[in-house]
Amino acid sequence: MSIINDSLIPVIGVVTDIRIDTPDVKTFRVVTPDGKKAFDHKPGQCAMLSIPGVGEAMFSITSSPTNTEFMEFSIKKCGCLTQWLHAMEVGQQITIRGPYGNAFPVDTEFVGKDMLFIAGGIGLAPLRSVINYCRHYRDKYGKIDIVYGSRSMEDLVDYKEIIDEWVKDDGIDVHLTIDREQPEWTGHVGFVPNYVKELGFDTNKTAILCGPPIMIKFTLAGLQEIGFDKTQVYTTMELRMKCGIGKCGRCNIGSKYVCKDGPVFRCDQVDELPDEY
Amino acid sequence: MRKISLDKLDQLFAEISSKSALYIPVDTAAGAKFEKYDGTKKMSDALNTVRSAKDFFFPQTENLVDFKVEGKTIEIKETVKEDEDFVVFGVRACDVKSFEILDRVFLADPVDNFYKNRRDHGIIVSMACTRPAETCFCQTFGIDATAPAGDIECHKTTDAVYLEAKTDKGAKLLKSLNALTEDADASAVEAQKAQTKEVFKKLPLAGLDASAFGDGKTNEFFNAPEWKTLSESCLGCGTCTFVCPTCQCYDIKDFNTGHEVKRFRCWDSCMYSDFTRMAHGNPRLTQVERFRQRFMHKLVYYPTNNEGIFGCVGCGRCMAKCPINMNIVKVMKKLGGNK
Amino acid sequence: MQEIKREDLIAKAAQLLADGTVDRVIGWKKGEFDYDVTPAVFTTKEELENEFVWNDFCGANFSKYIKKEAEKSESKVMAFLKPCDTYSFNQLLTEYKFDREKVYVVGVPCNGMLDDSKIKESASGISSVTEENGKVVVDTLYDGKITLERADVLAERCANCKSKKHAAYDELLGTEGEVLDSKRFDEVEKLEKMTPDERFAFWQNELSRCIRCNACRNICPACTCEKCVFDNPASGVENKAISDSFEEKMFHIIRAFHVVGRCTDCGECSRVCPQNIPLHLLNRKFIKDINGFYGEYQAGAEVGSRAPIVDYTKEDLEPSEAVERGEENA
Amino acid sequence: MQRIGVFVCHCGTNIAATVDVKAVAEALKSEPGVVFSTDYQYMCSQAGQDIIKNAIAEHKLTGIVVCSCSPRMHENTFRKTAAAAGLNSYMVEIANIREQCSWVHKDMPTGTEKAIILGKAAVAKVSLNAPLTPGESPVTKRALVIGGGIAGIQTALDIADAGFPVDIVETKPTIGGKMAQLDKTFPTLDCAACILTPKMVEVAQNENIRIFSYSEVTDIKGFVGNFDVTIKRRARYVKEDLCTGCGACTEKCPQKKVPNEFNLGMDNRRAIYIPFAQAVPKVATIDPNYCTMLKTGKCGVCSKVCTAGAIDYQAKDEFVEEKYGAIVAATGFNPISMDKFDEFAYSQSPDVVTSLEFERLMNAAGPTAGTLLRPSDHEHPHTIVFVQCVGSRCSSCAEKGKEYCSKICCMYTAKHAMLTRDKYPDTDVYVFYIDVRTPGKAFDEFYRRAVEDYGVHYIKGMVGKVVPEGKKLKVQASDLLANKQLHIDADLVVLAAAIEPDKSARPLATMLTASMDTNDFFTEAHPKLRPVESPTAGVFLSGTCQGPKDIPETVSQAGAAASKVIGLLSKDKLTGNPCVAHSDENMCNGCSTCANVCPYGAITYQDKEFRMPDRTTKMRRIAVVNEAVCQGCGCCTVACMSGAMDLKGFMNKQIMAEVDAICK
Amino acid sequence: MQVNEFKPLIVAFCCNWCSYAGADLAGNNRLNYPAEVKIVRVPCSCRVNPMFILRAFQKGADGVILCGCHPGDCHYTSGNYYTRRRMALLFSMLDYLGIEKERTRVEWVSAAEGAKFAATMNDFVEKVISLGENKRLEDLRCKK
Repeated sequence: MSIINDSLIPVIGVVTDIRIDTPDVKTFRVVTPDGKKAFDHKPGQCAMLSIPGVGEAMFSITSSPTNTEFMEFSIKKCGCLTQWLHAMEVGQQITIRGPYGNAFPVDTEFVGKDMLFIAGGIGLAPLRSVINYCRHYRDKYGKIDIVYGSRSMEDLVDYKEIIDEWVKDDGIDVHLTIDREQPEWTGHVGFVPNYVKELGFDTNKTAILCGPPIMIKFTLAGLQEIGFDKTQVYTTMELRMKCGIGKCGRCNIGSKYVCKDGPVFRCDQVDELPDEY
Repeated sequence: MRKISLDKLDQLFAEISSKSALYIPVDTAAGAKFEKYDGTKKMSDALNTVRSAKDFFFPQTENLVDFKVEGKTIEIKETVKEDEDFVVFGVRACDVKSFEILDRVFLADPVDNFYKNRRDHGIIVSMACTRPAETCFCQTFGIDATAPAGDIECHKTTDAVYLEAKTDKGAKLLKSLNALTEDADASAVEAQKAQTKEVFKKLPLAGLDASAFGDGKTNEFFNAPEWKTLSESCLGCGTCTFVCPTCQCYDIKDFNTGHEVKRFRCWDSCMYSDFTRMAHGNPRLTQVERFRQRFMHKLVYYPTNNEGIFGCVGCGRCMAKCPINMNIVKVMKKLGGNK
Repeated sequence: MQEIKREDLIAKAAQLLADGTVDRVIGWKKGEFDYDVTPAVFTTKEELENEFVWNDFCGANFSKYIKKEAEKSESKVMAFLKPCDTYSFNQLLTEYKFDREKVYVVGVPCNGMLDDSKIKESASGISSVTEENGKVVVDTLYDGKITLERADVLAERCANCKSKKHAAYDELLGTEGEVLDSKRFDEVEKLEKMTPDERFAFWQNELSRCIRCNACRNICPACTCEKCVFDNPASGVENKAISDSFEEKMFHIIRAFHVVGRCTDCGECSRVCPQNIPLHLLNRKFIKDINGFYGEYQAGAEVGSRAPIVDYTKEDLEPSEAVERGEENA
Repeated sequence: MQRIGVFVCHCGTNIAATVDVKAVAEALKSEPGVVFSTDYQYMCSQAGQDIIKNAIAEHKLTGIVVCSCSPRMHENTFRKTAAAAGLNSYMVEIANIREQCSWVHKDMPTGTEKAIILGKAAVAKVSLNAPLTPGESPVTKRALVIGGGIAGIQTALDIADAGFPVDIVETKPTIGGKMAQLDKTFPTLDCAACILTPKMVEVAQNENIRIFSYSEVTDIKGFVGNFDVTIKRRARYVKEDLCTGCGACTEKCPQKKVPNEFNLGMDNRRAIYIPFAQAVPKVATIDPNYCTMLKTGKCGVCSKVCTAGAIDYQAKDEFVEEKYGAIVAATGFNPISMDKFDEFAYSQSPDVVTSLEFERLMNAAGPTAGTLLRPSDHEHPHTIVFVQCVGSRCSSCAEKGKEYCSKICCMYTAKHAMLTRDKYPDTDVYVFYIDVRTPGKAFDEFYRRAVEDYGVHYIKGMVGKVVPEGKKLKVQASDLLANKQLHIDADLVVLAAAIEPDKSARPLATMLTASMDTNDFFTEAHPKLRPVESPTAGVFLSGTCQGPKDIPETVSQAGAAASKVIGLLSKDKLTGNPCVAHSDENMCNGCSTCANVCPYGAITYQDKEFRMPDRTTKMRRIAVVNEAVCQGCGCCTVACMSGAMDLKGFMNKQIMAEVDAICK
Repeated sequence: MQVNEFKPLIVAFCCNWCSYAGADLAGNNRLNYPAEVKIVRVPCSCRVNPMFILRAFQKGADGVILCGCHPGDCHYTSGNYYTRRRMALLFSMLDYLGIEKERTRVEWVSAAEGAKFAATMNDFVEKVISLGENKRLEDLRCKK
């Protein structure tokens, strides 16, 4: 008699810190009960988090792989599980398994490139891991531009880190925007796709897009308008997942499984997939 | 090749079941079904079992892990592996082939150890077909029902069962049965095979051709207008998926027993509306998309990811059991230009 | 063999399509073999002539399709309904499931439908099923022609047909039949006469085969919930798989309970069950109890009738008496 | 997820003696969601409540569980405590560890174990509670009284006196009802007209009261505080505002052979008539069934004699729509038909009369102008037999009579017997009875006077048969006490007919969605504690429509109903019970099963457009619960197959969570 | 002496107006009944969904009893009449499935019938004890 070890069986994670980012986004710091990082991952990869009896779901790991102490997850309250996660207090145990999915080609295609990160709302969560990875290995990449927008100032995820760290870095330009005017806001106002066009980047860049589908659609069109090719643009996707390992059969778009073959896709690859998303 | 006369078959079963669990197809009021041999059961002559043999390796539900939740802490109680070998006797070629199709999913990296554990412990004794039904179309997918393989391949004639080991595992088992069996030449088997092959040529679905489908054909079929009319009668039940030997989609759910949380895996069906439903929408909105997914998966996506191997073995179960008689053959004929 | 010929049905449908009364026809479409008939929507005479069938295997109840089609557009859809189908039809109307005006019902007399699984018990490698001199003739690959008595291969629900009379139609082909004095409760009584242990063993054996494919629910004319409680995670009783023998009982008890007073005893649940579970025996038990406890009631006999489960009298029997009465029958 | 606080009460030693309260508080601490748990001597005391209030503030509690006495005792107390601390008062659950635990179980381990489980169930429930806010609806400050008898009159007067407008709808041309037909009233023998007619006049003169006489209610929609009522004013062919009630028309009308219903057909009236002299409104009415002008177009005498020009042969039924906040049913009673009582020869002999007919025969305004004369030959009767319980207490003869006691017959029969003996001492009076029931103030004394002072022959026994023979009525009866058969030759037989609710009550109840019993009496909301209210909110019951009663009882019930109406109308807004049913429109399939079982008619249906997943739209029929009407029984939730219908405060999930916690 | 005395688990659904008050009265009068009886308060017996009853059995109950106002006395006028029909049909079905009929019961207990409540519970628990553990409607996963 022996115990079955399987990738479907999670390990225990302890929530050691909870940061309230926006009214509906919290960032959770997770380590194993002995205080270590649960597993290593690459930027863009995801993990399955669960509260037993409530459910299990896939979340992108928002902390950078270069952080060897813990993992972080920025989670927006939108369903049953996330509601429970939001109700957690520090010290609460959850279960975690992963890492799942492919990753951004940070050590191959991205090397030496100028990077343009474009995110909307909670879409910053999967990009934060890449951005911080790039910041950590700053010399491997060219100039970094970050365009990030949200509904309002309060809805900007990781605002503190952006202001305190990213903005201060050399060679990083952060362009923030919010959808509607606000008294305390002195920055840009307007939707992300338009802002990208306004900013008018030179096309010798690799762009990474993440946000609500409608934002992705229009920003991609905008990028193409200013001369980007789809092969230069990456995005990440999200579908209902159960196993995380390409077996349970529900997250496919055509023959590709988002959990295994994704979630990172180059936009020209997305075009090859049937229109099911 | 070894053989055993039909009247000694019970002794063979008794011998196998004395060492490990033995499952044989038996006739029940609800059709043939694999049941554990208990010394009295008689092997069914039915062409096939109502449910496929996939249950042996991928059961309808299985417990993955238990959690004990107390206050803020969680304790994980892992599932204990079953180490006992078991023998499944009388598996038809289509079902044998289905294991290969399931293997390509569950044994691909990362390996599914629940499945692998059962596969490692399961010995498949196949049974060649002699009287295929009108719903059989395994030959469409290149399956030779007269050579079903497995760990041991069997052929049943009017007076004997011929057994031939096809793997080391099979050889080992067959060797342990030497006292009951005798050496035999293959002539009777070959004659029967030839005869059966003639029958196969005459089957109504003999001409069914899958060559229109396969690797990389996604865009050819995905937007076909026929999906709408084909799916119109589909009730969205899971009968086809649950009797199918190759359908392997599953769901993972938690059940709170009151004292612990059991995380189990259970079969799921892409025909169900909640299969892909998320908190903020469902990419497969109507039965048209769900219906398309099932057949595209079998005929296009699976081959695309698996060197052209189709995800259907032509066992005909879905044809027999669909409440409204919509099935993969009708889909293939409508979309693939088969007549 | 059916009283009305396929040609007459096609002619009727074609006429209604031609004169604009309807623009779609729900009928049966031929399959690969003689017995695998599929419900389908026809819009032209050509389609009807090529693919429409009317034979001994047109058992499928169209309720789900009628509801779907009636919701689709403003125009009328025509449906061929057998007598038993019309009860389901009325029951759907009672529950306001669609607008009567959107459906044109052509009643078709039915001589009973055959059960292909019963035929397959006696014949393998079927190449055709025809009828000669009132007997069912099955041509097979292996044994040539096999002749079967019609009664032996008749579907259970047809052998115990409750009514040959249409409860609703706009137009009737052929002659009207009568409500029959069926023996449909015999099987229930047989079970009632068993000891509780025997009954438990019987049902344990039957229900343990359930694979929760939901075919019984999805075909059921009475199961028209927007979202079934068993599919709804918020309901608290959602269950998808049979993880424990309890769950199959829960599912089937509750499903039968949810159709109490609404089940017309069409028998579709048993027909479609891939595991041959006699689900109709659950429904019939409720129907028999209703008849016995509260007076005869046939769901769908008329539109707008009030089911006994949503009614009461002050003199109703007590639950304890209900169980006792079941015992007395034993 | 909630932040739950648990408060375990010792209730002195009531709980603490058999339940280890500290262990309970400790055990519940580890339940999911519980962030605070404590125990205290008396949770319901001010100090105990302060503990709760402080904990709510300090621990940001979103729900609390009090393990204490029955929720029937202090649920409201703790709800108020929670509200005072800013917590929604429906985020409170009580675990009943006194009445249902410490008081019924003896040993500490058992009691403690059960208390913990009950606490867990309450925690499980409260963690699924949602804040509830009672709904509010405005109140139309006008009442409708249906029926213009003494019950309706009294109710209307009391409501009007409190300053609220009231409308009375009466089917007859005049208000007054049965009491107007009575001669004297027991036990004081006041003249009925003398005490009733001033009230009728008061009604007519009260500015707050409108009388819709000769009218009926045809439709009622809406709910408590907001009824929309349609009243049909039947054409009386006389303009009410012009008619002076002079009576000239009723004297000149050539159609003289109309049975006078006021005198129960014992004399005739004209086709145009005023029911009786003190009628209110005192307005003539043309009976279209008998009026020659209306039937043939030839006559017009009344029009000619009417100096006020009030006659209008062209008049049509009119429909008035009016809004009301409350409705009082005061539809009254009628004696049952004697058709089925052939043994008493009612249909064979005019000298067999009902008690109500006897009232008219005794009444000065009656057919005999107050002299007691036999209807057949107008001779003075010398032997009168009264038969009680004709059709009452008929348990074995339910097909012709009533199972209940009509309550008033004993007393009015004693009155009749006494009055007869008083006026005509030469008359022999026999009363046959099953029991004499006189449980009222001065009732038994009254009855005894009849027997002892007035020499009425009370005989315990039933009359078997009455046979008219010549001028006599042969009465065959049995004297149960003497155990012998009696044969009496009577001149007049008076039947104390059972009373039954007026026929209009049943359709009215349907319109009101008010419930009735099998005898068609309106059902009260609670037989003891809410006797003047219908279970249907906003509907009140006055008088005999609720059950047999005499005048003083009727009047006091009428007053009680009025005070309930006043209480309702004096509110500007109604606050409902928030624990009401609610239908999830996304799941509802519009099958109407729920409406079939709702005792309050609180569920209606509407067609609503839904966006479908495939981006099309679909019209779907969905149930809508009127929260102002729903009383929260939850019957609909079980009738609902899809689970769309749920009951706030007792949701499916909550009850299942309780069950789960108990079975853990 | 029996070492492992069988302690059944009984779920009692009581309507708020009559039976729950009746149970309270039993408490007021200190009338003992077994602690195995756990009461769930519902507004009316008609609130009890057959699913609740099955759920109780699933989670380990050995008996389920429903208490409501006497027919005719329902606080909501007619709720218990519907309960009566529903439960008559449900219990008959459970019996048909071979599930011991003594495990389920409906009893009408008024607010004044504290004694009846206690007596009913004593009797019911006794019956269930004589039946033993619920095996026919059990969910093995929920067994400890």
